[in-house]
Amino acid sequence: MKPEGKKRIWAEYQKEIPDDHFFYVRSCIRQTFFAGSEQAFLKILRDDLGKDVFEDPRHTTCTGIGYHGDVVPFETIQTVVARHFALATEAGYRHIAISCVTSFGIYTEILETWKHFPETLARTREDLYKATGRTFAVPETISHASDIIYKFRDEIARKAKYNLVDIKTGKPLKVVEHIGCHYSKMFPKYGIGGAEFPHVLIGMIESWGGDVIDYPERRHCCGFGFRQYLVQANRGYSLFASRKKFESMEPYQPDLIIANCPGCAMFMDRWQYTIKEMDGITYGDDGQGIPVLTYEEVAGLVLGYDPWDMGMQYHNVQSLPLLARMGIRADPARRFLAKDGTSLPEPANLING
Amino acid sequence: MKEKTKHVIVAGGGVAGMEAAGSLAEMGIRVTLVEKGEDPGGHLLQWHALFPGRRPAEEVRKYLRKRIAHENINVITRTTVEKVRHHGHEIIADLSGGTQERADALIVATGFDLFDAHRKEEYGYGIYDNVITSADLEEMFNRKRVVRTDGSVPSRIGFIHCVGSRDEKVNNNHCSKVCCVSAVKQAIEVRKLLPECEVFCFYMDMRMFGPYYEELYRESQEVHNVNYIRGKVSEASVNINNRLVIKVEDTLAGRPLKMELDLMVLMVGMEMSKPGARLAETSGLSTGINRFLESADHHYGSNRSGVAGIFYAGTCTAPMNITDTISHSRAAVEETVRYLGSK
Amino acid sequence: MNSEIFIWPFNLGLYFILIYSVVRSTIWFRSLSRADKLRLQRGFFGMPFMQSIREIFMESLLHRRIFKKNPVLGYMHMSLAFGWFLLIVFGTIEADFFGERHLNPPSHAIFFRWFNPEHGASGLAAIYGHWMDFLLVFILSGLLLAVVKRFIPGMMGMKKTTRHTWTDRIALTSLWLIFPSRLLAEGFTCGVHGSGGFLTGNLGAALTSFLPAADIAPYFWWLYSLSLGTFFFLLPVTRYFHIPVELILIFMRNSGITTADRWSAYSEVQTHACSSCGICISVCQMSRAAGINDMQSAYFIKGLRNERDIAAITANCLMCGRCDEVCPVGIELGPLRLIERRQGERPATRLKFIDRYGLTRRREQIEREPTQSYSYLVPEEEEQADVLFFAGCMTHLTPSVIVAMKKIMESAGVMYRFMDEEGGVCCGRPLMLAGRDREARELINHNSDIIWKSGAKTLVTSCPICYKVFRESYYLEAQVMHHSEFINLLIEEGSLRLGYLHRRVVYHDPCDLGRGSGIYDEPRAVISYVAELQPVPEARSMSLCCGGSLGNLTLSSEKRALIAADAAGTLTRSAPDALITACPQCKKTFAQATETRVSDIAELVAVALPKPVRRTRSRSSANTVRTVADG
Amino acid sequence: MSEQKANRFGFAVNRSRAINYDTSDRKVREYVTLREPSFRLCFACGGCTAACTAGQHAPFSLRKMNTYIRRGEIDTLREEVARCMLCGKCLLVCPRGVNTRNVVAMTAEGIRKLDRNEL
Repeated sequence: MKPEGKKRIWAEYQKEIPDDHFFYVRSCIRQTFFAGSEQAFLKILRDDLGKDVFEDPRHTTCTGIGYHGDVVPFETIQTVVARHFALATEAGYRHIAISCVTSFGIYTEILETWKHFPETLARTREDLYKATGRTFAVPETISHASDIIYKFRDEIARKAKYNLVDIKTGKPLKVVEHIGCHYSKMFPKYGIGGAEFPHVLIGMIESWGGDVIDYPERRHCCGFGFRQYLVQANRGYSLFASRKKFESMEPYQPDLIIANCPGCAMFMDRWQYTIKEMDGITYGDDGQGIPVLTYEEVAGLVLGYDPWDMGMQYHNVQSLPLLARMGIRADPARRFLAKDGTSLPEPANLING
Repeated sequence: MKEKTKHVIVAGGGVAGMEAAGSLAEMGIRVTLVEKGEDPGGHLLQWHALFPGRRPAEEVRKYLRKRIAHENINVITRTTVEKVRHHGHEIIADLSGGTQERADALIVATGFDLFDAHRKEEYGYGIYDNVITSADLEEMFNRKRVVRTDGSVPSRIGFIHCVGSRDEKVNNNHCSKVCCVSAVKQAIEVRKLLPECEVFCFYMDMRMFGPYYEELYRESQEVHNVNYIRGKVSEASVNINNRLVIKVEDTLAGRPLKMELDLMVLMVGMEMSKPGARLAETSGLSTGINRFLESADHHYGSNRSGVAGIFYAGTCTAPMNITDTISHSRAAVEETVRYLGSK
Repeated sequence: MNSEIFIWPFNLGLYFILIYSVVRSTIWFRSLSRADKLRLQRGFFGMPFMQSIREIFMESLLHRRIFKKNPVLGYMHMSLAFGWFLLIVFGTIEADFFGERHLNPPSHAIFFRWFNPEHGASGLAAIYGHWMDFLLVFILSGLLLAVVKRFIPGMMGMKKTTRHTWTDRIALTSLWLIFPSRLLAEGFTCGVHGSGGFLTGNLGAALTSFLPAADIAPYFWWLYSLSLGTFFFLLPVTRYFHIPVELILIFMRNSGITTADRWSAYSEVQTHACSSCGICISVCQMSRAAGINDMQSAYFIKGLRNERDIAAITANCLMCGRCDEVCPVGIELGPLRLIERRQGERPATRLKFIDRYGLTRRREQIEREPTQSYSYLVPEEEEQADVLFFAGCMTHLTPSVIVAMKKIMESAGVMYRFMDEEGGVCCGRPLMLAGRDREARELINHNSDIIWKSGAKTLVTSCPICYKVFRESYYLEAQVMHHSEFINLLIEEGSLRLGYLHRRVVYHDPCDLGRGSGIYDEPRAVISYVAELQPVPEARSMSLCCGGSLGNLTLSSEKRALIAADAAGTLTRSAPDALITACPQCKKTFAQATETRVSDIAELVAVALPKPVRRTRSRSSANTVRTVADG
Repeated sequence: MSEQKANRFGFAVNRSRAINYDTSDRKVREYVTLREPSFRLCFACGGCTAACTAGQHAPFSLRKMNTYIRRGEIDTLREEVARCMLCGKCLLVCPRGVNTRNVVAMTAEGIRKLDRNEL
């Protein structure tokens, strides 16, 4: 491997990420399964970095899952996204920060469509106006939330309480990065580092002391694939895709997987449970799984956030061994306790649990 | 009064330029041969052996060197022709470095550039060890040592055809013609050098257009046991043993195929050379959709530029093998001499 | 006197070979199928027995077939076999007649001179002695030829001979030594006693004049006995075992036993009856045209006999049948090879006798539990026709033959159905040639179904490969006809009006049509009707294979081309206008091998059809055709 | 066991469609190449398949079969090879002189030997 070769490519694929004043749009999957991650993102930006992030409670799903599931037509989704832009315009924001990679892909697809087919933009304006009476300005930039963390990765590193390092051996943790397909495979120029060698997560991992694993199936889809997952009979495809990735990364004995897409994080976590239940196979040492973390969770851990506050106890593959390796002391007694002291439900059959 | 000796500038000192210069000089015409490199010879300088007979490239280099060792030829190296314009019947060429050269005619023989394999990011050239280009492999042949970066001997080599050719993703729809037969030739050479090494060619079509090319292809299968898999490699990665893992569709089986390789050779195609493209732009020479120089007529005027006194020779007009380049170059000389006589 | 020790090597050898032959014959007899046992029993008490005696006399002793092929070679074999036979017969008579006792043990006849050294000095005995000496000369002359043949095979008109194993060599040496040692033993003994015929007496006298004959003689008697004993002991493990086995073979064959389609005691008898004479090598086209000299029937049989791994040899044969035609012992070489192909591949290690029967059992088991290979074939709809035309796979690659056949049948007003017009199912013979009869049976059943349902009375095929299998392996009501037979029938019936083409043509007998099915005359009749048929060398039963044969699985296209070129060269030596064949496979193969125009018989006939009369033409053109046709 | 669990989940893990050249069994290819060297010469023109008698009735392609032999797809081959009728038409069509019938015969033989652990 020649690092200078990758640097060459990364230099070619850089995008403009604004410094401040973001209009934040949430992710359906992330706010359902990783609600703590979005919370952590907002906290990091607002509290640790002192940025202005605006959320409008009236913003909705982008309908991307419906769109890729063939139930929402393109005209509809354009109008829904235009409404988001209208909300941003009304609030005076020109930079969109997107939590979800599916949404991010939808936004890039729509913006590119408008660029090449201005008549669709005109039509969308008309549709939106007829439906809601709103108008909008096309945003100046769109960033995925991971782009923003990437931009401030060194700042976060400077404030780090923990690093992606095994405190016992002093060796960097071996980290698998997984980029959502819709982040840059459709339009490489919208992704940091392009499509073949995206830099967005690698940049974070390296800044925070970890070692990135480049394994053969690195580019492969997690298996979500919308239709593959949504139709139960097709889930075997979805599961197979994840398994292919696990088998490919297994020889490297990774300490954790970081994903920038909510769907990927969910599937790579949940499918480890399913594979263990179906075939009794796990991909870590001694029957352990490989923890799958969102980049917000990793950034939060680096900054010293409490993993239980970020909801990491609700992953199928638990991170206790990983936390121990990083030297993070998470109070086991608080793991399933709410802030008010009441007990939270405790999931069964957790891996590494 | 004795007629003034005619003077022709040849832009580019590769195969086409050298042949043109030699032919012109033989006819008593004064030639200025402008070459961008240290020495004339062009891409042929790197080549070890030539298809289809696998003769040493040095034999052809020797021929060309002899061709330009003529009192009528003045070779200017480390120089390019930047712009050409007419001044009456005279042609004025601006050379890099600021000098000017005046002549009665000019032959453009700026040749081709090899496709920059970095642009096919998915193959990992310059990123993964043991991904090399066909030109790199030729250098290895020159040293008679085909090895991996760690010095070990490869046990399986894959040749990836059409890298930078027939691929709209890199803006090249044209076929570079010679890469197929080059791959066959190199595959045979690998098998001869490393008899234990398995060799695979990943191709979309095998375009064996020249005499004895198809025979060479057959020989590679029959005698040298070279394997051919029809399919375009989509991506390459490395595994924990630092072996390359490639993905391709075996289109004949209709199934995806995964294979580990010790060494991956990218058969890089031909593109319009950068100095050639610059010259075309500054001097108003038209180029085609393949970005090569567009000749005045596709069938019977492939040496004519459409501008009086400017002629084309060789691969600045389209990908060609050496045989065709030399023929094309001689034809360019014929056109030039006819033009000089008519003035 | 009879207790001389030197006779024991001979005695032991003789008793060994007699007991061995009886035991072996019994084993073979026991392992025959019930039907074959019955045949043999019936044959023993009927005409076949007499036929066999005659054949043994004509072939095993006189070697008539070899004589026909090559008189010198025939003489060599005859002198050794017939001569030795006579020597034994007359020796026994001599011993019984002139000896002190009647009904002597064999050794007494063999070593008669030793026991009766004074005998034959005068009278009838002396004349008899001359006769015995004459027989010895007769044998020795054959032996001389054998030695010459061994070292200079070309002198006997043999291009190739088989290679000998080391046991063969020892046996050969002992065989060669028998008669010279007898000559010298008798010579010395006669010399001492002043007896003997014109040869032994004179030789003895000459030798005794300068040698201590009385001391030397016993050594030669020992050598004589040892040679005989060694030969008898080695007989079962050498090629010379064919001498006694051939007798059994002749009985079996004359009793009506055939090779059939699986390994049996009869197959085994045949493998042991092969004398490795090498005639099959000489006629093999793979040898003479393609330089392949290690797969001919002699080697195949030898491999079978010695239970070697002969998979490569078994597969590498054109199955043209030329060697079957010339085999002097009459071994069914083609069927034996097919049996071996049916056995499938066998392990590289040497097979035990018992394992071979194990393989047969396994095959039987597979037959009991058949697996379907062609279950994808859908039975076709019933369609009635009087005449069915089956072009066959190969004819579909020679569409000109199909076009010609259509024209001919339409011209003759034949109401026919083209059975495989849309591409049919293979006839099954190619599978059978590869030893896969079970699979072939599936195809045969499929095609039979169509033919039966059609109610056709005649099935015409333009492919000899299909023809052979239709005739031999299909159970049909319809009469199977090769298109050459059918065209001949149409001509004879008068339903086909043909012109005469002024062309000189030669005809090539396709293997499966000629040798394979015995159809030689019909194609010739058809061709002679429309053109001038010229003779060719190696015609009819010795016709050359085109080289394209499906019988060979492993032959490379280069070697096939060599065979085709050689055969085409022989056929077109007279520079004919066209080379006519009656097989699409031969046509395609020859077309690549010769500059001469190659046509199927149907194409030739189609050209001779009267041109269709066009309305625009004047009537006279139609008249011309008629005139030509009449002429 | 996997089947029962699959029922509980309502789906099972799909099998890979990809040919993994590094794990496939190429013994049959070696067997065929050694015994019928002309096998190498196939350049997948499909002439054999177009002419094929069996191919008119069943999804049988010698051209594909050659590819399967080369890639070591034994399970697919086992089914495919049985469909051939050995009629030999392909032999007359092949532009590269591949001894196609023997390729089929040797493949069938190779598979039988493989199944008996003799390869």
